[in-house]
Amino acid sequence: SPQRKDDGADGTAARGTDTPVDKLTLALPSSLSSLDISREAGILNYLVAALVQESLLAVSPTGELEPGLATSWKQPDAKTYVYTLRSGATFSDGAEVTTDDVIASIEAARAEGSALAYAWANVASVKATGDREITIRLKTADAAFAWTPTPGTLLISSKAFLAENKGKVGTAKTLLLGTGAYKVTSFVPDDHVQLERNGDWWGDTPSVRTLKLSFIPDAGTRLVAMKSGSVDGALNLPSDEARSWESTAEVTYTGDRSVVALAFDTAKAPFDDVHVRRAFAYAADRSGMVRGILHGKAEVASTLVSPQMWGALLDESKVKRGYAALPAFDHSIKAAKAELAKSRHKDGFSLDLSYPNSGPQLGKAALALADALKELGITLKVKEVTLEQWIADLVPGKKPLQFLWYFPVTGDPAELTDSYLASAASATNLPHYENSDVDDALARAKTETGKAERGRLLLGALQDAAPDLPYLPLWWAQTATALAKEYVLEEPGAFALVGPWATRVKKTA
Amino acid sequence: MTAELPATGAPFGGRPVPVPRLRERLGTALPWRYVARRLAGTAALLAVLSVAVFALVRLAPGDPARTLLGARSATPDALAAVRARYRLDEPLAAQYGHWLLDAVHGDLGVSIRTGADVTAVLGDRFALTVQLVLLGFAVALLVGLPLGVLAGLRARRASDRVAQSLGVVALSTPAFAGGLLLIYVFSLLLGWFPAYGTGDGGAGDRLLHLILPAVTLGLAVTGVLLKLTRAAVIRELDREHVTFARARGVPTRTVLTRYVLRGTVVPVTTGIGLVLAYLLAGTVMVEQVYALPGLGQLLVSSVTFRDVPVVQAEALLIAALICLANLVTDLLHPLADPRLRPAPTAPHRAKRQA
Amino acid sequence: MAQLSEATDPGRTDAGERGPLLDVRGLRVIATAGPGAPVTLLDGVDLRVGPGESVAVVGESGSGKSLTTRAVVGLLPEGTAVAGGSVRLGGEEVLHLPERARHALRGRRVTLLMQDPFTMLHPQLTCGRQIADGLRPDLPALAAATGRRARSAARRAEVAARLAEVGLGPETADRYPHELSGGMRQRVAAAAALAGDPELLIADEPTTALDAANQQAVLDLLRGLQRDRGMGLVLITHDLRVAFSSCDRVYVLYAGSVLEQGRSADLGKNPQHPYTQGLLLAEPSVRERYERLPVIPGSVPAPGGRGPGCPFADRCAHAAPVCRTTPARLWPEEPDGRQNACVRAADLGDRPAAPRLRATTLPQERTSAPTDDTPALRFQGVHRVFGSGAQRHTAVRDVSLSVARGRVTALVGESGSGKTTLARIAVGLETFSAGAVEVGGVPLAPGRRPAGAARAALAARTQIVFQDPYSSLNPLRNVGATLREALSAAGRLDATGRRARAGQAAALVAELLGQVGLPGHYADRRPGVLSGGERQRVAVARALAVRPELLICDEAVAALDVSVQAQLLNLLADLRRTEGFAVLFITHDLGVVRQIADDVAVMYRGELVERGPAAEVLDRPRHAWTRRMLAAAD
Amino acid sequence: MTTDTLTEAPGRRRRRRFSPLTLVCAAVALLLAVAAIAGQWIFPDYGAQDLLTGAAMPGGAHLLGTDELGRDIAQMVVAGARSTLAGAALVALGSMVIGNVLGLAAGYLGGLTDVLVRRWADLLLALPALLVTLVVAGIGGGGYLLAVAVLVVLTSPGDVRLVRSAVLEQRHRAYVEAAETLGLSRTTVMVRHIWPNVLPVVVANTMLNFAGAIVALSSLSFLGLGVLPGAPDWGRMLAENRTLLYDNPSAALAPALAIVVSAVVLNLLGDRLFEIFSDRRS
Ligand SMILES: Nc1ncnc2c1ncn2[C@@H]1O[C@H](COP(=O)(O)OP(=O)(O)OP(=O)(O)O)[C@@H](O)[C@H]1O
Ligand SMILES: Nc1ncnc2c1ncn2[C@@H]1O[C@H](COP(=O)(O)OP(=O)(O)OP(=O)(O)O)[C@@H](O)[C@H]1O
Ligand SMILES: [Mg+2]
Ligand SMILES: [Mg+2]
Repeated sequence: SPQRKDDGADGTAARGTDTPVDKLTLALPSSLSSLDISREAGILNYLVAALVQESLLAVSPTGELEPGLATSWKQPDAKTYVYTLRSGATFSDGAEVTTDDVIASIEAARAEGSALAYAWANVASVKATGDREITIRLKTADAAFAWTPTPGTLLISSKAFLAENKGKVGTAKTLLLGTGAYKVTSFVPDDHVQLERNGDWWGDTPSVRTLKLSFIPDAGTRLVAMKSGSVDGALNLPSDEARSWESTAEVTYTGDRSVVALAFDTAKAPFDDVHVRRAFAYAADRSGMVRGILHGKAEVASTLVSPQMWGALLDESKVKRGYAALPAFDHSIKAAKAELAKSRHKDGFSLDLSYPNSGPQLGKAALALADALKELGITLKVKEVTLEQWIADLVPGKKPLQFLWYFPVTGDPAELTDSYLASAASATNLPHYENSDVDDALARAKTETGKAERGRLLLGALQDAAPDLPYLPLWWAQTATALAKEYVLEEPGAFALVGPWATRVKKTA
Repeated sequence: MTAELPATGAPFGGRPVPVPRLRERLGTALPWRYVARRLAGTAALLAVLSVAVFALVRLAPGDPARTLLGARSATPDALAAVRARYRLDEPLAAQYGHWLLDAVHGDLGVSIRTGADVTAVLGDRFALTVQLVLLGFAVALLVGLPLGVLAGLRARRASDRVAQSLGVVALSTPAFAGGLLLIYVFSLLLGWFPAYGTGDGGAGDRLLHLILPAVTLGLAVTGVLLKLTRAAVIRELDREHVTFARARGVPTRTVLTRYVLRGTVVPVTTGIGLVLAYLLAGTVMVEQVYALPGLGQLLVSSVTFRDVPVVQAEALLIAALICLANLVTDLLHPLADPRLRPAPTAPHRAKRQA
Repeated sequence: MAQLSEATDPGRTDAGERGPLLDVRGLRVIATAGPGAPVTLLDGVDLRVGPGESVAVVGESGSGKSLTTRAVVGLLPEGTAVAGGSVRLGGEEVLHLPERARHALRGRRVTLLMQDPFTMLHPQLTCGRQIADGLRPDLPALAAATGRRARSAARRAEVAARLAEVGLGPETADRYPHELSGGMRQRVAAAAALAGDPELLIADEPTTALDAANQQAVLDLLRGLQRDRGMGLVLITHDLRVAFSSCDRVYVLYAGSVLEQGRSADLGKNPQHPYTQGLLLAEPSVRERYERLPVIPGSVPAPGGRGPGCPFADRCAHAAPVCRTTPARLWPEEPDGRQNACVRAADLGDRPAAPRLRATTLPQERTSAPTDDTPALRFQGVHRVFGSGAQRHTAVRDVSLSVARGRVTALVGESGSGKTTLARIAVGLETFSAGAVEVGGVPLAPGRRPAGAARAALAARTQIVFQDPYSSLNPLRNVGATLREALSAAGRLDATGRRARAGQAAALVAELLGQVGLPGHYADRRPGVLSGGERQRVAVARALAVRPELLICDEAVAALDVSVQAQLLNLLADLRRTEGFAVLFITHDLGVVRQIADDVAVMYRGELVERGPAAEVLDRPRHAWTRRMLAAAD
Repeated sequence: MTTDTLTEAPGRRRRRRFSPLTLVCAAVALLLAVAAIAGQWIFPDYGAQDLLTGAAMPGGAHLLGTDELGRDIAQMVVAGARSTLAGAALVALGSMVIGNVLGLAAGYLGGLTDVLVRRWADLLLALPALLVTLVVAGIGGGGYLLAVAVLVVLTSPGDVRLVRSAVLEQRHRAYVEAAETLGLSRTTVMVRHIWPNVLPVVVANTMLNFAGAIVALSSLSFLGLGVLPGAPDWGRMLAENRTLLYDNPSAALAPALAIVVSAVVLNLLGDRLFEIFSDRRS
C-alpha cells in the first residue's frame, strides 16, 4: 500500500473535507492512569490533555508559537513576560477564563510534586497586572522561557476546579476542566477516554463530534480491532507493529523530536576515560538498530537535539551543515577495540544498563549493544525496570551508564542543551559534563533575543560537546499514526500532536 | 429368641424414632452451630490473609514511607506526611489495627499513581470482573461438566480420550495464547464477536463483548472441571449402589441423574474454591488481551508501578471473595450430602449409649 | 435353623410347566483385560432355579459366585465378558438381547441383592426414595393415581407397605442410610430389591457384612419373603452351614466350575465330590474338638493357573491322570436330583460319608491354667474411651483379663465389642485411658503409646497377626526382606561383617519359612503373587522372628477360606507346641474357639462378661450372648 | 450425551498399557529433556545477533526466521527450553519435596502436626497462585527466583494433601502396624515402609505440577516478571515477539506452541501415570 511520505511537514499531505464525523474511535497502545499531566506526564497523557485544555500560547503544527488563551505576548525585558488574555474564552462548564484561573493553574504546575515544576523553577513571580493581563517575572534571564507557557508545561484549568479537586484532578471521577476544543465526558482507566466537541470553543468547529480513545494494550488485539472495524485508527503505534497495519490503514510516520541516547558518567571510572566512551560509540551499531529494531522508522542521531527542533531558530540548510560537522562514529568493532586498547580498561569490565518497561525498543538496543560489547570483553547486563523506577533513577551520579529517552515538549533546542549539557544543571546533567566553552555559549544564548544568533550559539555548544561524547546519541524516533482510509490528519508534522490535533482529523476528500 | 438381650443394633429396635418432617429436615441440615463454626473459620482465614496483605507494604525493598510515596520526590515534608497518614511510626500491630479498621469502613487509602480514592477505583472495576468471572464460570460449567460426565461415562474409550485431550489442551494453553487465537478466529475471520473492550451499549452489548473473554477465561477452568467431574463420575459409576440400582431395574435415566450425578456433587463443588482461584488468576491475562478495565489489569499495572495501597486493597478484596466462595461451598456441602451434616443424634452412637 | 429346610415343599422344586425361572448352561466368562488375557474365569457353569425354589451357591472366595450372578443380570464388571453358554430367564434366552431389553428384565424377572449394606444404598438419597425408584410404574396403586400430589401420596403409601414387609416402620422412608444400623440397611436394601416384584431374587452374600445376630434375622427375612411371594431365591454364600440350613438345593462352585449339586439334606449328609467332602471336614465344629482339623492341601488355583482338567485335581487325594485331562462337567441328574462333576464318581461312590471321617475327637482340656509365674498378658481394670464431649464412647470398660503363659486364650464377642481395641492396647498400637496393663511383666503406661526402651521391651515380648491378609505385608518388599527386617529388629542378626550377616539372615529366613510351611524360595516373592493363606503364613513367620512370649491373632483366619483356615489353625497349634508362646486368639467363630482355645473370654459391649476354660464356657454358657451365638452356630 | 452409555454392556474393551498417544508424549518429553539439558550446547551461539537481517521470515539459513535482533528463532526456542523448563521443574520438585515432608509428617504423626499442616495447606490452596506470585514477586522487586520460590510454596499444598491422604490410607494398614509392633522407629516406618508406597502418586502429580508451572511461569514472563530481558525463555520470547505479526509470525508462534505442547505432554503423561498407579493399587 502507498505509504505517506516520512515527513509530512512539507505540506504535500492530503487535505480533508468538512463533512461532519459523528464518532471516531482511535486506539492507544497503553492506558492512562490519570488525565492530569502534572501527575502523569507521559506522551499519551498529552495527547488527551492537549485536546481539552489550552495554555497561554499554542504551538503550530510546524513548531511556531501561536496565540492560545493569550492573544498576544511581549517581553519588555530579558526577565519579564507579559501576556494578554483572550476575552470571551470560557471553560466547558461555562465560566469565563480569568487571570485568577491562569495564576491558579500556573501555581498548580509550580507546586511541589508536580511533574511540571522543573519548567517553572526559574520563575520569581506571577501576577495579574491588569484586568486581562498576566506578568511573569523570572529569577534569571532565559530566552527559552518563551516556550514554557505552552501546552507542554502549562495547561489551564479553572481556579475553582483546581481548588475543589486538589490532588485528585484527572481521575475517573473528576476528569478535566479546560477551554479546549473538546471536553472529557468519560474516563475509565484501562478502558477508554471519551471526548465530546466543545461547542463554545473559540476556534473553528472540529469535524469530529465524539472522539473515543480506547486503550488496547495487546498488539494483536489492537490490529484485529482495526481490521474488524472496531477502531478507526491508532496513535503512537510502536514501530515494530506499524508495518502490519499498512494493509488496513494509512500509516503516517513523523519524526516526533524525541531522542534516545546513552549517558556516560564522565566523573567516574570507567567513563571518565574518553577512549572508553569512544569504544562504546564505535561498538554501537546505530544504523543496524534503526534498521532492525526500529524497522527503519527512525533516524540515526548525531546529537541530542533532533533537526526538527530548530524550526524557529535556524533554517534547514544551516542545521544540515552544522550536523554534518558532528563526528560520526560509524560502527566498527575494530575501531572500538583500538579505542579500548588505548584506555585504562583494556581488559574490559562489567556493568548494568536498565531500560523502562514502556520502551521495549530501548531494551532491544541495549541487548544489541551488549552483544557487540561482548567482543570487547565488556559485560553489559540488561535489566528491565518500571517507567517510574527508571525515572526515579534518572539522576546524575546514580548509575555510570544510563539511557536518556527524552520527548521535548517545546520547539526550542535549549530545552535539551540547558538541561543536559550545562554544568550548572546539577539535577539533570547526567554525565557530570563540564566544558567552559559549552557553558559559555549556553549562558549567552539565554540572554540573546535574536533568533538566529541564539541558534548559532546553541548549535556551537552542541558541536563543542560532541567530540567529548558525554552522550552517545542513538536515534531520533518517529511516531506512527494509523488512520482508516476515509480519514486524514491534516498537517501532520513533528508538532502535529502537541496541540488540539483532533481538530485536524477530517474525512478524506 | 434370647429376649433378655436388648436389641443391639438389631433391626427391630422397637422404640419408634420420631422422624422430622421435610421442612424441619431442611432446618436441621444446617444447624446454626455449624453455620457459626463455618463463619468463625472464614473470619479466621480472612484475618490471616489480611495480615499477609498488610505485610505487603513491608515486602517492598526499602523504606515503607518511600514505597507509599511512589515515584514522587521524597522530600522530608512528603515523607513526614506519608508517615502520619499511614501511622508508620506506631508499632506494627497498631498500624495493622488502624489499617484494618479503615478498610472495614471502606477507606482503603489513596492511589499513589492517580491520587484517586482506592475504594472508588476498585468499585468501578469490581462489577466488570465479577461479570467476567461469573460468565467464565458459566462457560466452564456448561462445557466442563457435560464433557466431564461424558468422559466419565465412556471412560477409556475414544470419546473419553478426545474429551480428556481437549481438556488437557485447554488446561495447558496460557490465556494470552488462547485469547489471541480466539480473537483471530471469532472476531477477525468470522466477525462474530467484538475484539476488545466492554462496549458502550446496554447489557446486551456488554454481554456480547464479554463472551470471548469469558470463553478464554473459562477454558483453563473447563479443563480442571472436566478432570474433576470425570474422576467423580468414574468413581460413582464404580460404586456398588449404582450397580444395585441397575440390578433392580431402576430406569437408566434415573440411575444417571439421581444416583451417579448426585454423588458427584460434593467432590465437584469441593473443587469450586479452586476453580474460583483459577478464574481470578485468569482475569489478569484475559483483561490484558481483551483490553477490559477490570481488577486484573489494575493489579498488573498497580504491581508494575508499586501502587501499594491499590495492590493491598485488591488483594484484600480477592481474599474476601475466596473466603466467601469457600464459605458458600462449605455451607452447600451438608445440604448436598446428608452424611456431612453434623448429627447430634447419630442413631449409631445414640443406641450404644442407650 | 435346620427346621427351615424341612419346611420346603418338595413339589415346588419341580420346574413346573413354565420351565425353570433361571436356567444357566455352560456359562463361560473370561477376563478380557490384564496380563495374559483372555483368562477363563467361569468354565461352563450350570445353574437351575425353579419357581418358588431356593438355591444356595457355595464356594470359596474367587470361585466365581459373584461373576455368575453378575452374568445372569448382565452386569459383569469391567474387564470381563461372557464367552459362551446360555442364560435363560423364564425360558427366554437373554445373553443376546440388546441392552435395553435386558434392562427391562431387571427388577421384574430378576434382581440382585448385594453383599454390603453399607455401600449398596446411595448415601445421599432417603431410603424411601431408593425403594420408590424401583417400583413398577404400572403398579395398580400407582397407575390409578392422577396428579402430582396423588401420585406422590400413592408412592409413599406403597413404600410404607414395602417397608412393613421387611419389618420396618414407615418413618424409615425419610431416613438416610447412614442413620440406620447395618441390619436395618440390609432390610431397606431387600425392600428396594423387591420393589419391582421380581420372580427371582439373587442375594450375593447378603449377610457376610453383618454381625451374627443380624445375619440370622436377615436370612430369616429373606426366606420368609421368598416363601410368601413364592419367588425363586439364589443365595450366594461361602458359609456351608447357612447354605444347608436355609435352601432347598445347594450348588458347590470351585474355581469357576460347579463340582456338585443336590438337595441340601442329601449334600450335607452325604457329599460325593471329594472337594465337597473336604470342605465339610475342614469346617471346625462348635461341638467337638479334634486332634487335628482335616485339611485340603494346597490352595485354590488362581484363574489362568488352572489346567484343562478338573480344577480340583491338584488338591484331590483321589486324583487320577484322567482328572487332569477331562474338564469338570456335571453328570446327568441322578434320580434324587443330584449331580456330580467328578469323573471318578463311580469309583469313589462307596467311600464312607465325610462327616464320619472326623471321628477322632480329643477331649477338651479341663485343667485350669498353670499359675506358676507372671502371665504373658495381664489387663487390670482397663478402660478405653474414644472421642470427647458428646461423641464420647467407651470402647473398653473395666476389663480384667490375663493370658497365661503357653496357653491359648480365645477372645470372642460381637462386632464392636472392643476385642481389637484390647489387642491393640496389648501391642502398644493403642493407648488405654485407665487401668493397668502388663505384657510379660513389662508394665505399660496409660494415656500414651510406649516409646524408646519400653517399646523395644514390648516388641520383644509380643507380636500380632492381623485379619486382612492383603494388607499384612508391604507390597513393595519381598518376603525375605520383610522377614530380615523383623529378624534385625529383634536383634537376631548378630554376625559381624556384611557377608556373614547376609548368610545368617538367609539361613534364619529359610528356617522361619520352613516353620510356617513355606518353601525357601518364597523369600524372593513379592506379596502380590501370594495367596491369602500364604500371606498369613508369612505374617506369622514375621511374628515368630521375634520369638515372642505372646502371639496375638486378631481374627487372623477370618478372611481365609475354610480349607485354608484349617491349615492355618493346625499350623498355629503346632507352632504353639514347639515354640511355647501364649496366644490371644480373637475370633467370632465359636467353632474355631472350640478347636484351638484353652480358655475363653467373652466380651459384650466393651465389657468382659464371661470367662473360663473353653470347654466349660462352650458347653455351659452363662451369658445370654454366648448362648445365642451357640444356638446360631448349631 | 445419551443415557445409553450407562446401559451399554461393559467389559468389551481391551486396554493396552501404553497407547500410541502415550508413546508420542513420552518421545516429546524426551526431546524436551534433551533440549533443556543439551540445547545450549547443540546451538552454542543461539543468541547470535544480526541487526542487518532484523526480523525475517522463515527460510534460508533460519528455519523459523529471526527476531528483531536477527537471532535465530528455532535455536532460541531449543535453547530456551532450559530456562522455561528448569524453573518449572524447580517448582514441581520443590513442591514435591515440601509435599512429601509435610504430607508424611501430617499423615503419619497426626495430632497437632496434622492440624497445623492441614490449616496451612487449606489456607494456601485457596489462594490464586498466579496472582499471589504476581503481587509478591512484583512488589518484592521482581526476580525469577523469587517467583519460583513463591510458586513452590503455593503449589505445595496440593502435594501435601495428596501425600497426606495417601499416607492416611497406608497408615493403618496391617503392614505398617506390624512394622511398628516390631519396634522399628517411627522414622524408619515412615521412610522405609510408607513413603515408597506413596511415591507413585506423588510422581504422577509432580508431572501435573510441572505442566502447571510451565504455564504459570510463562504467564509471568509474559507479563515481564520472569527472566532477564533477552534471555531465551518462551514466555519472554512470546511477549517480545508478538508484535512481529507482519515480519515473522513464527517468532511468537513457535514459543507459544512450545509452551502449549510441553504442558500438554506433561499433563497427559501425568494423567496416564495416575491411571496406571491407581489401577495398580486397586
Ligand atoms: N473385573 C474383573 N477382571 C478380571 N478378573 C476378575 C474380575 N472380577 C472378578 N475377577 C476374577 O474372577 C474370579 C471370580 O470372582 P468372583 O467375584 O465371582 O468370586 P466370588 O466367588 O464371588 O468370591 P468372593 O467370595 O470373594 O466374593 C476371581 O478369581 C476374580 O479374581
Ligand atoms: N480410633 C477409634 N476412634 C473412635 N472409636 C473407635 C476407634 N477404634 C475403635 N473404636 C470404637 O470402639 C468400639 C470397639 O471397637 P473394636 O474394633 O475394638 O471392636 P471389635 O470387637 O474388634 O469388633 P469387630 O469384631 O468388628 O472387629 C467400636 O464401637 C468402635 O467404633
Ligand atoms: Mg463375591
Ligand atoms: Mg476387630
